[in-house]
Amino acid sequence: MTSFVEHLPILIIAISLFSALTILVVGWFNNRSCIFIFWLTLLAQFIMSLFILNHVLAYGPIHYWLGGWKPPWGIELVVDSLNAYILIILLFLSLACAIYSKSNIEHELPGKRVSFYTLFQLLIAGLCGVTLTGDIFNMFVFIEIFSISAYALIAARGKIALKASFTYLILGSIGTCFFLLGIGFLYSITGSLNLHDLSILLPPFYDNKVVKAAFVFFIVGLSIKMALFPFHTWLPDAHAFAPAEISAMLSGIMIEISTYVFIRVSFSVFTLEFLKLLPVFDILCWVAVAAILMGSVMAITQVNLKRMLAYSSVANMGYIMLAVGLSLSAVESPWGGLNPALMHIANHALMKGCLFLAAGAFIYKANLWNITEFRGLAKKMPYTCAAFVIAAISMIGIPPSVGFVSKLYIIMASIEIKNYFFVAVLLISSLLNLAYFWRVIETMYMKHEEGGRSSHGSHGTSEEIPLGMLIPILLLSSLCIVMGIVWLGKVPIPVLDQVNLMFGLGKVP
Amino acid sequence: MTLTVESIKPALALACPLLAALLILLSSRRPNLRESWTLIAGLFQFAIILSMGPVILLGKTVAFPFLTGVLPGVDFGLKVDAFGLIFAITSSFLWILVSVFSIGYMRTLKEHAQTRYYFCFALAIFGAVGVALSKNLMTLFIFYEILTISTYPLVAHEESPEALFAGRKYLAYLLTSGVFLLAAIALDYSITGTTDFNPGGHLTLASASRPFLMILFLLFLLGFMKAAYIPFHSWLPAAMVAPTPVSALLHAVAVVKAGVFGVVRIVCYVYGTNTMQELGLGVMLASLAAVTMIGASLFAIAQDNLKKRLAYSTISQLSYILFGVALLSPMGVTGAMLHIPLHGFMKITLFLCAGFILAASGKKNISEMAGIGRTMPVTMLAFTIGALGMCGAPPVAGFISKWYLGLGAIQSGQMIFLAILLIASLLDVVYFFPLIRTAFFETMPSQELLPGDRGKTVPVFPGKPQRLEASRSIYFLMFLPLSITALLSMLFCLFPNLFYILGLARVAVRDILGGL
Amino acid sequence: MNSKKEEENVVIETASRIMIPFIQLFALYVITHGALGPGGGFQGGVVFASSYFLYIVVFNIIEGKKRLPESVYTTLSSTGLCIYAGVGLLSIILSFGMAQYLNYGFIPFTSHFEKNRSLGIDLVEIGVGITVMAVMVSIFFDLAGKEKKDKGE
Amino acid sequence: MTMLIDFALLFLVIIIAIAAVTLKDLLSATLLLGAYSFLMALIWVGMQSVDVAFMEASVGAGATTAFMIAALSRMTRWEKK
Amino acid sequence: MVEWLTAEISSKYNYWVSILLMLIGFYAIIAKDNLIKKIIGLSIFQTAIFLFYISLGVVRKGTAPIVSEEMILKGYAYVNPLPHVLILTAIVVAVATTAVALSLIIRLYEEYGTIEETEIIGAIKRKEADQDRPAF
Repeated sequence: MTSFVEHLPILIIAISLFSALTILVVGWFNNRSCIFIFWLTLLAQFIMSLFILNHVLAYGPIHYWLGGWKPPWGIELVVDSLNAYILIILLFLSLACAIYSKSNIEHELPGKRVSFYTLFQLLIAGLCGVTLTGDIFNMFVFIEIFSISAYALIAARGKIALKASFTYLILGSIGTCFFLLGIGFLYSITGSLNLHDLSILLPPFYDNKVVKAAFVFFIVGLSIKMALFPFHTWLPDAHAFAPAEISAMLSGIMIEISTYVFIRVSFSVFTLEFLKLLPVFDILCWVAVAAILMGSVMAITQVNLKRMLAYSSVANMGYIMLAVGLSLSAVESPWGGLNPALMHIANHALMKGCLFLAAGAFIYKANLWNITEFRGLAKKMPYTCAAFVIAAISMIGIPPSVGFVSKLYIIMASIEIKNYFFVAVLLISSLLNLAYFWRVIETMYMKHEEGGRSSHGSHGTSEEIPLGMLIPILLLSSLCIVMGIVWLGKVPIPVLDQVNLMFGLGKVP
Repeated sequence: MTLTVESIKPALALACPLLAALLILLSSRRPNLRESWTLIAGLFQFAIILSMGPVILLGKTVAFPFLTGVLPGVDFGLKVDAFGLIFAITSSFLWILVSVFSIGYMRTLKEHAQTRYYFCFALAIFGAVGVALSKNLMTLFIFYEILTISTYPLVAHEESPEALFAGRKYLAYLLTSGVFLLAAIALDYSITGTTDFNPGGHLTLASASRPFLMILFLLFLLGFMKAAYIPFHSWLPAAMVAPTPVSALLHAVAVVKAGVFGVVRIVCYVYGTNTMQELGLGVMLASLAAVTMIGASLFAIAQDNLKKRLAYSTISQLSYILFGVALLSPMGVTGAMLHIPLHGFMKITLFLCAGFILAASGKKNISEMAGIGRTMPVTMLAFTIGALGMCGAPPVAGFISKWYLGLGAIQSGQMIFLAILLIASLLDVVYFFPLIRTAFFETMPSQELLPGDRGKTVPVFPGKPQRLEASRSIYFLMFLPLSITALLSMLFCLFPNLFYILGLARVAVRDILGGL
Repeated sequence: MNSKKEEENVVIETASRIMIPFIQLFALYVITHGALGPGGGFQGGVVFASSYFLYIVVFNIIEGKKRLPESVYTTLSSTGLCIYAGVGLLSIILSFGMAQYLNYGFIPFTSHFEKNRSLGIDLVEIGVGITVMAVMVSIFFDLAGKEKKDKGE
Repeated sequence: MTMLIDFALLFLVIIIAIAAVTLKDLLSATLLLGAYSFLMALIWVGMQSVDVAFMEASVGAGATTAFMIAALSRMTRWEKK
Repeated sequence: MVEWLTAEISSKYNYWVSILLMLIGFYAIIAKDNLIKKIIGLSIFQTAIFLFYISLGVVRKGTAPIVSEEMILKGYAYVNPLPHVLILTAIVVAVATTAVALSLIIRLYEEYGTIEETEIIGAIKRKEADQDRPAF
């Protein structure tokens, strides 16, 4: 007997697909109603994800056998605390982007509304699928689904975005091919594709070269997908020239989902014992440090705001991977294990989502791309600029914002393993963040347009964006502060504790 | 040993400026309402904070935990002890006066972006009082950074390239220092598992190796760069481009005081005097303070711009506080603690005078101020009182703290420190005296064209001494606060226990060192 | 020139007219026998679509669009997927939440569990076939589309 | 014997792959890619995976080639350099 | 040595071929300037991986599946016809990717009049230099 909640994981994916098709068909008759279908679906999905989280916390993981076939033959959906947590972040950000997209898409891609929403919905279906599946091959398929939707969405704007999308397509395909190869290696050894099953079957073969090779393939493939430092070259242009809400999705959740896959594969398939055999995670830390520095420095040199944000995403992936890398050795309770990494995934989704949406708002209103063009913008768009400032401050890591909390935790983890170099890098990078974000804030607030000062005091010039776009931006930015305080107050930690417990990370209580 | 009373008062005290900030934003189009919010919040806050005084004097502490258990051993919470209350009283009281002054100043000069100004001002006070009431380093850090960020728009208020440059410099210095502070806090936490302020300190020689502790202290010191000791002081004079009430805020009330406050917290409540003594850090800190005291005074002599001169004076005076703490003797610490509010009152008098002179006559430089004592006698009198206090002359409050500092130097047994103190005081006289002489005893040049300062000067007719102070009714708003502070500076010398300050300092020292 | 070309095409046109029905028949065979032998919905769908490719290549894209307008293939593709996903949902609904998604055995086509299952699979294959056919054709139209419309006339 | 055919097919596949990559004429390269897919399908038949072979023959050799030719019909046929 | 090599090659020739094909495909992706060629390379690369998978299935028929007794006791029996199904899915994915890539190439060609990567980048750079802002 399965309870109602246990059907929800598949329903989340299925209604996403359904709504994609419905949007396509309805779009033929009335393309204004698409957005409402889209919203309703996302809202339903979001509510379902809340139910799932509740169920997982209360009764433990959900195992759902598709078609009633028992694993390892059938495909299984597994929802444990890690999935449920990621799923909520994913759907929340999607919801925010969806609300935002109504006005923005009408403005930016007026003729392509229907296909845009269809693809967007498919993207979400793919992301949900990756998150929920318990089968490694299924994961690959869903990765491809969301990647393909992403390629198309990035290219939606045409011109330079086409090139960016093509580069991403080539590199992304190579990445997923490597992932597929890794799966092949594992399959050749164990003959199973179920994640849980693999973790049971693998231990006898830990010193087998093929298993190690498979792991390396996974790392390389996923590094490309998550734009870890040497493989980040596709990211800046792709994120910079996609429509704003897609940029937010790409930076805020898509690369994080790849990180999730990495975490899942490393900890659920190759268990801790295997990871401790190889110095992979130590190397990963250093790569991540390089990513942090490189991303931040490159961000400083950018003139284009969205490209700057994209490089900042590279740096932030560095943070997340550094936290993942430290998760093996740092065990003390609040920052041990995967806590900082998972926290930063959520935090980065909030911050980057807000920043990209705000950047999109500037483009929407006045086609402003370059930082130098933002003079006096704070007068015209006070709310958007305020939200941008809050998110930027959060990126810099000023307390009590979310950025501060994750930075603090990563620092504490680095201190615990006595690697003061990482601490220094993290602190320096927050100064670098300051350098590139403050430039924007200063231009928006402190500099004036040519001919400028006379217009002081006259409030009539306010050119705020439509409410539909403003609300998600304000929501995300206020969450940057609220969540920061919530994290400090330790409220959502039980989820993370369960994750650590599941993977045997952190201190055994 | 100390009883803790749970109370919501600290939180209420913090809520006042925060609420005021929101209300200011909401009523941005109605200046009168907007500014009255500031004043109302200020009065409430001061009343709440002052009402905690008697409880604290009994040796209790008032605590308000609001977030427990994020890091084991670190609760984000507020705790009011004697020393914190001293700073809180100072900043909340001066907020009222500076606000009154601001209203006059900003309106006279018709400054732009006043809503932002008052909003950030309220946030800065929120930060400063938060620093004062913090229970542990972690909480302190949060408010410390809020303070940094919220004062940036004030420093760069003018939005001229020069102001922007100053703002950038300000941020670069202070946020870098924040980074050091965070590192230090994290390290401290990782070795001791707590960041609470204990009167005896929670770091001992047993917690880590000597070099580690010394490096940690260095990190802390770098972290509190707001204290503006000498190699890292240059942001402070640069920040002088800000409107004068802001300078007053930076120099007397919030920012720099938060810095020294932090250092005192570190020395007395994190390391503890014993550990400091054993590590020999006291002498190091004292030397640093001595160099700053004398060096900054020498710099000050060379300045012609009045505000710049006052800025260097601030740098020098702040180091008196560091110096007093570094002596690690009861008297010295008392002196240091007293100097925080007392210097605040005196320096704010000086700055308000400078601001009033600028607003009323448009004069910035000392060389232009010949004979200004005749057009603005009360202002210059107040200025003289403040200056005397800086030099440590008896009828003004500065005498009290210097007296204690001197006693502390003797108590610590090192006469060279006493000598340094005297030399520094002498230098204070050297840079303040010429100004007073110029103002009162030199006559105004017959033909004077006022510098076209920002196009907002009020014309002064040459040759005809005229009472500028009473010429416009709005000047009253500036004139009143500076008179009050000058008066209070005098009163503090006579009644040092006004606002419980001496009593609180005694309680604090008793907790730290076991009595005077 | 144009008339000549048309004359040349007569053989090809006739041949394709004959071939296309057979291709489509074969496609249907492949779709329905997916569960037993090689093939299945996807392959069948592709084969079915390839008959359209042939049609478009031999005649031209305008003719092709007349035969299969955009509204039709869009609807077809969604219908197919609705069948595919809907059967899965049906199994949940008709078993009142007892069975899992895609557990076709619970759909009461017949009284026999295993028969239900194979019928369900067939239904899914048909759905997939329709979708794939429609999607492939739409991709082909998109790729070969605009330019020819401009130049061909 | 089967092994020989296998070898021959594999050898051919490699040759065709190289040719597809190096040819300047994109249309020829595309057609060679179709041939490559088809040969690959043959190899897979030899490996008893008929299902996959069918798929590769219809999708890889059929649909992909058709798509690529359709796309090529709208742009240049020659690779520069 | 020679024997080892011949034994190695004759027993695992499928793998060698698939790796060779992967390299060929990879070469095309990386080194070729033409976008269509890149797509061709990608197709070859993907097909090579499928070959690799299918070979796994074949080899497993000849050799015993690697399953320890303990696992059989636990009830896990591993003879699995899965890889074929997997490759079916993977082929679908591959053709979808190719289709998207082709439509991108077409639009790039319409935009810039070329399908050589360096020329496209050059055009973008020129445009950016002209406008002093992204080519939008």
